[in-house]
Amino acid sequence: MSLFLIAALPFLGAIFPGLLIRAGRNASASAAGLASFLAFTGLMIHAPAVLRGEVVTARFDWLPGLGLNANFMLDGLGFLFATLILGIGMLIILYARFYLSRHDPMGQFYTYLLLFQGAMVGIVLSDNILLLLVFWELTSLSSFLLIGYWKHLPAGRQGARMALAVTGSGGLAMIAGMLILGHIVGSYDLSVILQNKEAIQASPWYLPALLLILLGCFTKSAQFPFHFWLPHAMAAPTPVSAYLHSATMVKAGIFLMARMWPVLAGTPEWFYIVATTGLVTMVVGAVIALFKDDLKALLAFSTVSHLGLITMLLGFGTKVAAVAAMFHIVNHATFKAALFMSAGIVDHETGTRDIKRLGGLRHLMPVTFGIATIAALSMAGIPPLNGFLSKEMMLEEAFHTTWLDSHIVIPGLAVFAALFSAAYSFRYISHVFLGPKRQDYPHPPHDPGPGLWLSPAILVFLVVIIGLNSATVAGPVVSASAQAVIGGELPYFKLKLWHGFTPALYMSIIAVLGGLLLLGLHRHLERVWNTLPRPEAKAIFDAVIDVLTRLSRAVTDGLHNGVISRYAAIMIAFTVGIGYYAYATGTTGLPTRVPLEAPIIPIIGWICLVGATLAIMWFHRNRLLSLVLIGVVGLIVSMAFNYLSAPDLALTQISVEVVTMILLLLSLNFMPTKTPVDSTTGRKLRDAAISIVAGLGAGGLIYALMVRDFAFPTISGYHLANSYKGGGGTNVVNVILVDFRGFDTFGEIIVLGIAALVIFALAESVLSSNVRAYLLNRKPHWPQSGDSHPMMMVVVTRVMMPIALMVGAYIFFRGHNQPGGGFIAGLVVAIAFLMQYMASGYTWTIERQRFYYHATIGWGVLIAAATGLGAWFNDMPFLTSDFGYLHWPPLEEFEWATAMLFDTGVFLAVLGAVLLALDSLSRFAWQPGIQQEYPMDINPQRDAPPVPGPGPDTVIAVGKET
Amino acid sequence: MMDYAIYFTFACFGAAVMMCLWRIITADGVGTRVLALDTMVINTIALMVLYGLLLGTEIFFEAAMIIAMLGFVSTVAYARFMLRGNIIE
Amino acid sequence: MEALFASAVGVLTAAGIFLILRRRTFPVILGLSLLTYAVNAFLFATGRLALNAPPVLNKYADVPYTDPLPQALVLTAIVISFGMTAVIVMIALGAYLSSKDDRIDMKAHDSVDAAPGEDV
Amino acid sequence: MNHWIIAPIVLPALLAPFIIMVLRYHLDLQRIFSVAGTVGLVGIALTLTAQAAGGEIQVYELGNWPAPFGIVLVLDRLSALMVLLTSLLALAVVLYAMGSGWDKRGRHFHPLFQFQLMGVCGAFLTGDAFNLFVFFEVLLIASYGLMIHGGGPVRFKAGVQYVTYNLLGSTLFLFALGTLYSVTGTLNMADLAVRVADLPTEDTALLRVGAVLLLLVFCIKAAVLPLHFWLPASYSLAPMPVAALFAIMTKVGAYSILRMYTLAFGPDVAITQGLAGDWLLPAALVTLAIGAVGILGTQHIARMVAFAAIASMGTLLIAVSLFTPQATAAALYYAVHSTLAAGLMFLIADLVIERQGGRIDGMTPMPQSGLIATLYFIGAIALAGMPPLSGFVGKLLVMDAARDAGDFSAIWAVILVSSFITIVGLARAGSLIFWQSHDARHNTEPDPENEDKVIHLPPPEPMPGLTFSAVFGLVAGLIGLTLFAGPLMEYTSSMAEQLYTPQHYVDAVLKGGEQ
Amino acid sequence: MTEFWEIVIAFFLIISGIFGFVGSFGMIKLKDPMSRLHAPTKATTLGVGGVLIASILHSLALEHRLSLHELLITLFLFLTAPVTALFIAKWHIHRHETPESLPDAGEDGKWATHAVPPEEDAPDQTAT
Amino acid sequence: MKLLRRVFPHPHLTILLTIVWVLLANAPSLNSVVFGLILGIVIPFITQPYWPDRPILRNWPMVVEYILVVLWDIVVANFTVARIILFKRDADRQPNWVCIPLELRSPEAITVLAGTITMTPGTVSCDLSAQGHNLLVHCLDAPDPDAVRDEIKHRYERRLKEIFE
Ligand code: NA
Ligand code: NA
Repeated sequence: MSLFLIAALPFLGAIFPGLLIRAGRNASASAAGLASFLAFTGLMIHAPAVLRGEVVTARFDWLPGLGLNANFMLDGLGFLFATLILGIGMLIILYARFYLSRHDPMGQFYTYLLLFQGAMVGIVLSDNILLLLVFWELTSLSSFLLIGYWKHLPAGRQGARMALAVTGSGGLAMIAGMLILGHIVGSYDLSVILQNKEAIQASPWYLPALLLILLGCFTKSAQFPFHFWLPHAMAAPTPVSAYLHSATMVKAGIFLMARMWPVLAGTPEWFYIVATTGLVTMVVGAVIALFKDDLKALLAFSTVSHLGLITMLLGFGTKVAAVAAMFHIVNHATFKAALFMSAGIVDHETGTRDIKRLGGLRHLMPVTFGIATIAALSMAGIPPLNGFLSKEMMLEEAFHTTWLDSHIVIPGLAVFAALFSAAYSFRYISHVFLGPKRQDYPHPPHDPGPGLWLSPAILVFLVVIIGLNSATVAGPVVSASAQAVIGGELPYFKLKLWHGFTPALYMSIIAVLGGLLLLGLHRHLERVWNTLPRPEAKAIFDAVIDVLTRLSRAVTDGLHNGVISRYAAIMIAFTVGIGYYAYATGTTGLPTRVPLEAPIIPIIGWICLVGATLAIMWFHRNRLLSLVLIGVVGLIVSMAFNYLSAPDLALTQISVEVVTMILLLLSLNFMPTKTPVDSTTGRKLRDAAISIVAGLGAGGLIYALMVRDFAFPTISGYHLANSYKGGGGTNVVNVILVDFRGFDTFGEIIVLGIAALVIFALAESVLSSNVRAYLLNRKPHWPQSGDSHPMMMVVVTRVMMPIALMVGAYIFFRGHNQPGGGFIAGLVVAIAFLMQYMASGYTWTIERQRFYYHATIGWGVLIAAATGLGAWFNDMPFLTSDFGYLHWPPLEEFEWATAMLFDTGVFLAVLGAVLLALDSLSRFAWQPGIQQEYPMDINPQRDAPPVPGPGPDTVIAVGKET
Repeated sequence: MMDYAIYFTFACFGAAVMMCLWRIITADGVGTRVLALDTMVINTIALMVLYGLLLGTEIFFEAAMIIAMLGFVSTVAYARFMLRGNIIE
Repeated sequence: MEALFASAVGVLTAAGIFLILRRRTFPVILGLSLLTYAVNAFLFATGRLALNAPPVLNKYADVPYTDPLPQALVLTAIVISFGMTAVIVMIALGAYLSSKDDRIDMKAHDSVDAAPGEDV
Repeated sequence: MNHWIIAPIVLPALLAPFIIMVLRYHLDLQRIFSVAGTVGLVGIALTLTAQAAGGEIQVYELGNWPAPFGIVLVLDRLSALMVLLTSLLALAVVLYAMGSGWDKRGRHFHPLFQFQLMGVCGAFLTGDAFNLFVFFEVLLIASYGLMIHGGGPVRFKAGVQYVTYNLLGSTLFLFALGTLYSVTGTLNMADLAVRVADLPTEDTALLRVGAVLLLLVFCIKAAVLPLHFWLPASYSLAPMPVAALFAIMTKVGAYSILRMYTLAFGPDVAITQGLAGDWLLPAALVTLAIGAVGILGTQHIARMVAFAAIASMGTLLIAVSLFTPQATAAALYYAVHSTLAAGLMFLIADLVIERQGGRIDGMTPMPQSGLIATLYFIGAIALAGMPPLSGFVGKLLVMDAARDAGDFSAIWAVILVSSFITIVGLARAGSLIFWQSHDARHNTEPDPENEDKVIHLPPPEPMPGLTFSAVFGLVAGLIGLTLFAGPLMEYTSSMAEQLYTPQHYVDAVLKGGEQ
Repeated sequence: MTEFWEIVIAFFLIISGIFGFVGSFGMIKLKDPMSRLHAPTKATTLGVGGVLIASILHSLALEHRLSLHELLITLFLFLTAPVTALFIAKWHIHRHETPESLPDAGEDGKWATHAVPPEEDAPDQTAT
Repeated sequence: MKLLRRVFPHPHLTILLTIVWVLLANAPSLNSVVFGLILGIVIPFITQPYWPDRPILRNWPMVVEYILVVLWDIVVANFTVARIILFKRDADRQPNWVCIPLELRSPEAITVLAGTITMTPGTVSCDLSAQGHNLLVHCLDAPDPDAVRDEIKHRYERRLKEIFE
C-alpha cells in the first residue's frame, strides 16, 4: 500500500464518523476503527521490507518552488512509531466506544481522533521537514480539539489552550530551525539532510537551529520546564489521555529527536542540552508524580518522567543509549496506555479518580486490578516485565556517562528517579486496589464489560510477552528502528532479562527497595511535600497569558483609541517626515524659470485669502461665520484660477462652491451652530505645530516645483496639438475631459452618482429609524420669521430659473470650444432647480417635478457608457470619439461630436446627483401634514380669502387641519 | 489714459474688496457679514470684467456671469438659514 | 507671483490641517474643504503659472497656452472632492442625529452589537 | 482589438445604473442581476487570466489615443489574477449578503456593490497614474456607502472617521501625482518609468518626494503602520459581508506598491533608491506585530478579525518590501490567501454575531454552533498560518524568501512570535465563543448586572443555504490554494518575473518608442 | 476718434471705481445695519454698471465689434440684488425690530416677517 | 388657443430668453436666433409648472418710459447717496422707515416696484405687510418720510399700475 494512502487513510476516515453518527454509535466507531485498521494493514504489508532494513518511499512534488513536497519514507524508526500510533489507536477506538457516555458527541470524537492519528502518522512518515512541520502543527491543532472535547468543562478548555499555546509555540520555533537546517543543506528532504552531518555541525547556524528544533521537541514532549501543560491536558476524556500521552503526541518530540539524531547528536551542545533536560525532567516528573492524588495526574507526571528518561538516553549520544531509547519507547507505550485505560475504567466505574477516595478495589474489580497491577509493575521496573528491561539498559548507560567530569551526577539522579518511579507505581497499586474495601465510593464499582478492559488487556499481554521474550517479539523492531536512528552499524546489544550482576542490577534493586520504603513513608513525606513552596505552573502560565492579554489590550486600545485627530496627526507628521527624508536625500537644481511679477490685484487677493483663512481658524467655533468665510476663500480661489488662465476651473469651482455651501447649510440646520472648546492649549499648540510644518511642506514643495521647468516635454503638448484635429474642440481642457481622458471623467461621474446614492440610502436609513421622531419634535435653533416663501423671491425665480437653464444650455453647448461643458452645465441647471426649491419650498416644487433623480443619474452613466461602447461597433476602443459638421441652409454649419453625447451623460449624471443629494437632505426637515398649496405665502391677488392663523395666506395645515 | 483709468478702478475695487473682507471679519451680526460677502462678490465681478477689459479678452465673461447668478443663490441661502433655519422647506 | 501662490497653498494647507485636527465633525469638514482648495491649487500649479494664456485654441493668432492637463485633472479632482464632501457631510449629520453628539472621536470598544441595523 | 480588458469595468458600471433605474423597487430582481453580473465578472476574469497566462502584455488604448497621451488599461499576469481574485471574493460576498438578508437592511446595496467592483477592477487594470486615483475614489466612495449600509449611530460615527481618514489619503494622492507630473510631465506609468530613468540629477529630490508620497498613499490603503488607523473601526463596524469584500481593498494598496515600485521606481532605479526599502520593511514588521497584538487584545470578534486583516497585511508587506522576485512571488501567493482567509473570517464573524452577538465572552450557546465552530476553526487556522491550510504555506514562502535578506532573523522572529500571539488570541476567542457558551455556570445563573445589556438579535439569516455555501466556497478556495500551491506558486513566480522585467511592460504600452 | 472713445471709456471706468469704492466704504462707515444695506446698491448699479458700459464701449469703439453680453450681467444683478437686500432686511427686522419699532402695517396688522404662526402646543406628530 | 397657451405658456419669457441667448452667443446671427428661439420655447415649457399664472403686460410704451425713468433716478440717486456716505456725518443722517400702502395687487407688479425701490440708492424695500397690502421701505436719509412715500407712489406705482393692471 502506498505511503500516501497510509498517511491519508486516517484523514479520509475522519470524514465518516461525523457523518455516520446518525446511523448509530457503533457505525461511527466501526468506521473509525476500519480506517485505522486499513492503515495498519497497509503498514504491516511493508513490515518485512522495513525489518530487512529497506526504506520504502513515496514522493510527490507539492510545492517544489519552496521545497515543500509530499515526500514520505518508511524506515525502521517510522515503522516503530507508526505501528504504535495505529495499533494503540485501534485499541483506543475500541475503548472509547464504551468509555464515552451517551451525551458525548461520539462522531466528533472519532473525527478529531482520526485527524490526530493522521497527523501523527504523517509526522513519522515524512521525508520532508517542511511536510513534517505541517503534520507537527496539525497534531497541536487536533490535540487542541481532543483536549477541549468536553467543552462544558473549564478545565478542558484551559488545558486545551495551554497545550496549544505551548506545543504550538514550540512548533513555531521549529519552523525557524527547520528553515535554517534546510538552508544549510540546500534541501528540505530528510533523506538529504540526514546525509549532511558534517555540513550541519560545521555551520555557524548549527546552534540556533539546534536550539529552535529542540524547543519544538521539548515543548511537545513536555520536557522541563515546558512539562506543565501535560497534566492539565488530563482534563480530556481518558481515551484521549491514553492515546496522546502514552504513544503519540508526547512521543512526537522524542521521535523528532531520534529522527534528527544522526545529524544533530554527538556534539557537546547536544549532550548538555538534551541529556540534562531529560535528566531533570525525569527526576522532577517522578518526584511530583508520587504526590499526586489524581490518578491521571499521577500518570501524567510519570509520563513526564519517562519522557525525560528517553530524552536523556537520546541525549547521551551513544549508539547503545539510542537503542535503549527505542526500546523504552515501545515499553512505555504499552504499559502507559494500559495504565491510563485502567485508570479510566476506575474513574468510569467508581466515579472518582481521587486516590484518597479509593482503595480496596481488588475484590470489586479483579480484572482491572490484574491489568493495572501488571502494567504498574512494569512501570516500576520489576522483572520480568518489559519496563524492567529498558530501565536496566538506561541505568547501565547512565552509569557510564559523565557529566561535567562528574561520574556521580547522572547515575545518582537516575537511581533517584527510578526510586521515585517505583514508589509511585507501587502507590498506584496499593492505594487504589489494595487495602480494605470502602463504603463511600461515588458509584458502586464493579468490573466493566470486555469492551472496556479488552484494550488494556491486550497491552498488558504485550507487556508480559515483551518482557519474557524480548529478543523475538521486540527485537526486530527495535533493531530496525535503532538502525534508522543511528544510521550505521548497530552496536552490540542483547535484549534479555538477565545480564549478570551489573551495576545496573544493583541500581535497580536500590530503586525497587527504596520505592517500597518511600511508599511506606508516603504519609509523612506528603506532609513535608505539602509544606514545601512549589511554583504552580498553571498559575504562572495563566498569569503570563493574562499579562500578555492585558498588555495586548492596553496596547491595542491605547493605540486605537478612536481619537481620529490623533490618527490624523500621526499620519500627517509621518508623511511630512518621510517626505522630508526623501527630499533631503536627493538633489535639487536652481530655479530655471523667471517668476511672474505680482501686481496689486493678486496681492489683494492674497491678503483676502490669507485673511479669510486665518479668520476661519480664529472663528471656527462660530460655524455659520466660518461657512461665510469659506465662501470668501472659494471665491478668491476661483478668481485665482481665472486670473491664472484657467477659466474652466474658475467656473467649476464657483458652482461647486455654492452647492457645497447649500449642503453644509442644510445640515447645519440640524446640528449645533457653535463648536464648544474641546482642546487644551497644549493640544492646540501641538496641532498648530503640525499644521505649520505641513503647510510649509506643501507650500515649499509647490514653490520648488513652480520655479523649475519640466525636465521633459509634457504630454499635454500632444493634447494642445491634437485637440482640434483629433478631438474637434478648441477648449483643450474640455477635450481632455471628454476625449483624451474621458475615462477619468467616466469614473468621476460615477463617483458623483455613487455619492448621491450613498446620501439617499443614508437618508432612508436615518429617516426610517427613531431619529424620525426626534426630527419631528425638534425645535429650531432660533425663532423662525414669518413669510417663509416671500413673494419677491418667488417672482424673481420665475424669471431667473428659465434664464439659468438657458445659461446652463449655453455653457453646455459651447463647452467643447470655449470654457464650459457638461459638468458645469449640470451644476448650473441643478442650481436653477435649487433656486426653485428655495423660493417655493420642497413640497410645492417636488409635486411639480417631472423627472426622477435616480433615473437621471442612471441615464447619465448609461449614456456616457453607451457613447463609449458605440466605438466597439467600429472595432475601436471604448470612448473613441468621432466628430463632424452638419449644414442646414440657411443656417451656418453646426458641429456635432460624439464627445458631446458623452458630455450629455456627464450633464445628466451631475444634475441627478446634485438634486438627489439635496432632495435627500431636504427630506430631513419634512413634517407630516405640511401641504403647501401656493408657491408664495403672500399674494394679495389671490381669490381665496386668507385663513386666520398661521401666515395670512399660507396654508400650513399642521396635524389636525388636514 | 485709459490704462490709468483702469488701474485707478482696479485700485478702487481692490480697496472695496478688502473693506468687504474687513466687514465680514469684524461685523457683529451674520446679516452684515452676508451683506458684505454679497458686496464682495459684486466687486469681484467688476474686477473680472475690468481685467478682461485690460487684456482685451472675453474669456472671463462666463465666470463673471455665473458668479452674478450664483452669488445670489448663496446669499439667499444664508439669509434663509438665518430667517427660517431650513433653507429648503 | 509664485511665492504668493505657494504661500497661499501653504496657509490653506496649514489651516485645513489645523481644523481637521479638531474634535467635532463640522470643523473637520471645514478643514477638509480648505485642504481641498490647497491641493487643487497645488495640482493646478504643477502646470506652472501663466497669465492670459488659457488653453482655448485661438484660430486667428499664435498665442501662448498654459498647460491644460493639470486643469483637467483639477477639474476631476474638484468634482470628486465635491462628491466626497457631500457624503461626509451627510454621514456626519446621520451620526449626529442618531447619537445627538457631534464629537468625531469614538471609544475603543464601540461596537454595533447593541442594535444591528437599528438606532439606540 | 481585445475588448475583454475593459469588460470588468464596464460590466458593473452598466449593471449598477441599470439596477438603480429599472429594478429600484424589486429586491429579488436586483439580487438575480447582481449575482448574474458577478458570475459574469468571474467568467470575464477567467478569460483574462487565460489570456494573460502566456505572458503577453496587452494594452487597451481608451479613446484610441496612443499612450502616454490617453489612458491605457494594461493586462498582465498580475492584473488578471487580481481581477480574478476580486471576482471570486465578490461572488461569495454577494451570495452571503443575500442569504443573510444584509442586502435589504438599507437601500442600494447591489448598485454600490457593483460600483465597488468596478473601482477595484479599474484600479487593477489601469496603466495611468491619475486614472488610478480616479478608480481609488470610485472604490472608496462605494465603500463609504457599503460601510454605513444598515445605519446606526456607531456605524455612522465610524463612517465619518473612515471617510475623513481616506479623504486625507486622497489629498495626499493628489499631492503626489502633482509632484510627479510636475517633474516628469507625464501620467502614464510606463512613460513615467522611462522618464524617471532619464531624469536629470537636479530634479531627483522632487521626484523622490513625489514617489514617496505615492508610496505613503498606497501604504494607507494597505494599512501599514502608522497609517493603518482607519482600518480597525471601519472594518469591524461595517456590515460583515462588506468587511469581507473590503479584504480586497487593502490588496489594492499592496498591488499599487508592487506595480509602481517595480515599474517606475524599481529596485534598479538609482534615483529612488532607499525610498521603499528603508522603512517599509520595519513598518511592515510593526504592522504584523500590532495586528497580532490586536487579535489578542480585543473583546469583539469583528474587531479581532479586523486586526487579523492588519496582521496579514503586515506579513504580505514584509514580502513586498524585500523587492526580490522570489519574495514578490511569495507575496502574491500570500495576497490571494489572505484575501480569501480574511473574507472567510468576516463572514464567519457575521454568522456568530447574528446568533450570539460579537462580544467574546461566551454568552449562550448558539444554533448550528457545531458547524460554525468548525468553520471558525478552519478560518482561524488559515488566518494564523497554521497547517494544513494555505496560510502556513504562505508564511513559509515569505520566511523562505526573507532568508537572503540581511536581517532575516528579525523578520522570522516577528513572524513567528506574531503567529504565536495570533494562535493564542484566536484560540482564546474560539474557546470562549463556542465552548464557554456551553458552560453550565453561564447558562444557569442569569447575570443581573447584564440584564439591560441583553442583546436582541434579528432572526438568523433567511436563506442559510446561501450563506453557508458562500462560506464553504471560500473554504474550498483556501483548500484549493493549498492543494495547488505548486502550480500557483509557479504562476506567481511568473508574475513576479514579469514585474521585475518592466521593460516588457514599457514596450507594450509605449509600442517600443516614446512619442 | 480713438482718443475720444478712450476718454469716454476712462470716464465710465472712473465713475464705476468711485461708486464701487463708496459702496463698500459705506459698509465700513455706516453704523446701523439697516443703513449699511444701502451701500451695495451703489456697487451694483453704477459700480458694476460703469465697468460694463466701459467694456461694451471698448469692444464697440476700439475693437469694432458689437459685444453686448455684458448686459446680461446687469440683467442678473438687477433681478437678484433686490431679493438679496430684501432677505437681509427681513433678517434685520426679524432679529432687531419689533412690531412696535416699525411703522404701522395698516389693515394687515403686522409686517410679514413678524407674522409668525402662533405656537402650537406641541402636537404629537410622531403618531402620524 | 389652449394648445397654444400650453406650448407658449409665457410668450414674454420666450422673447426674453431668445434675447438672452443671442446675448450669450454674443453674435446676432441667424444661427443664434433660431437656436435661441428653440430653447426659448422649450425652456418655458419645462418650467411652466413653476409659473402657473400668466401675467400680461398691457402697455408697452409705458414699459419703456418706466425703464428710462428708473435709470435716470438711479444715476441721480447714486450721486446723492455717495454724497451722504462720503461727506455727511453719521449723526446728521436721518434714517427712517416708510410704509407705502399698495394699490398694486399683482405679485409681478409689486415685485417690480419693490425692486425698483431697492435699486435706486437711498431706499430699500424691506418687507411686505402680512397680506401684501403695504410695503415697508427703509430710507438712508429721509427727514420727511411722507414725501418719499408720495414720490414712490407717483413715479413708480402709477406707471406700474398702467403696465400690469
Ligand atoms: Na463639451
Ligand atoms: Na476619442
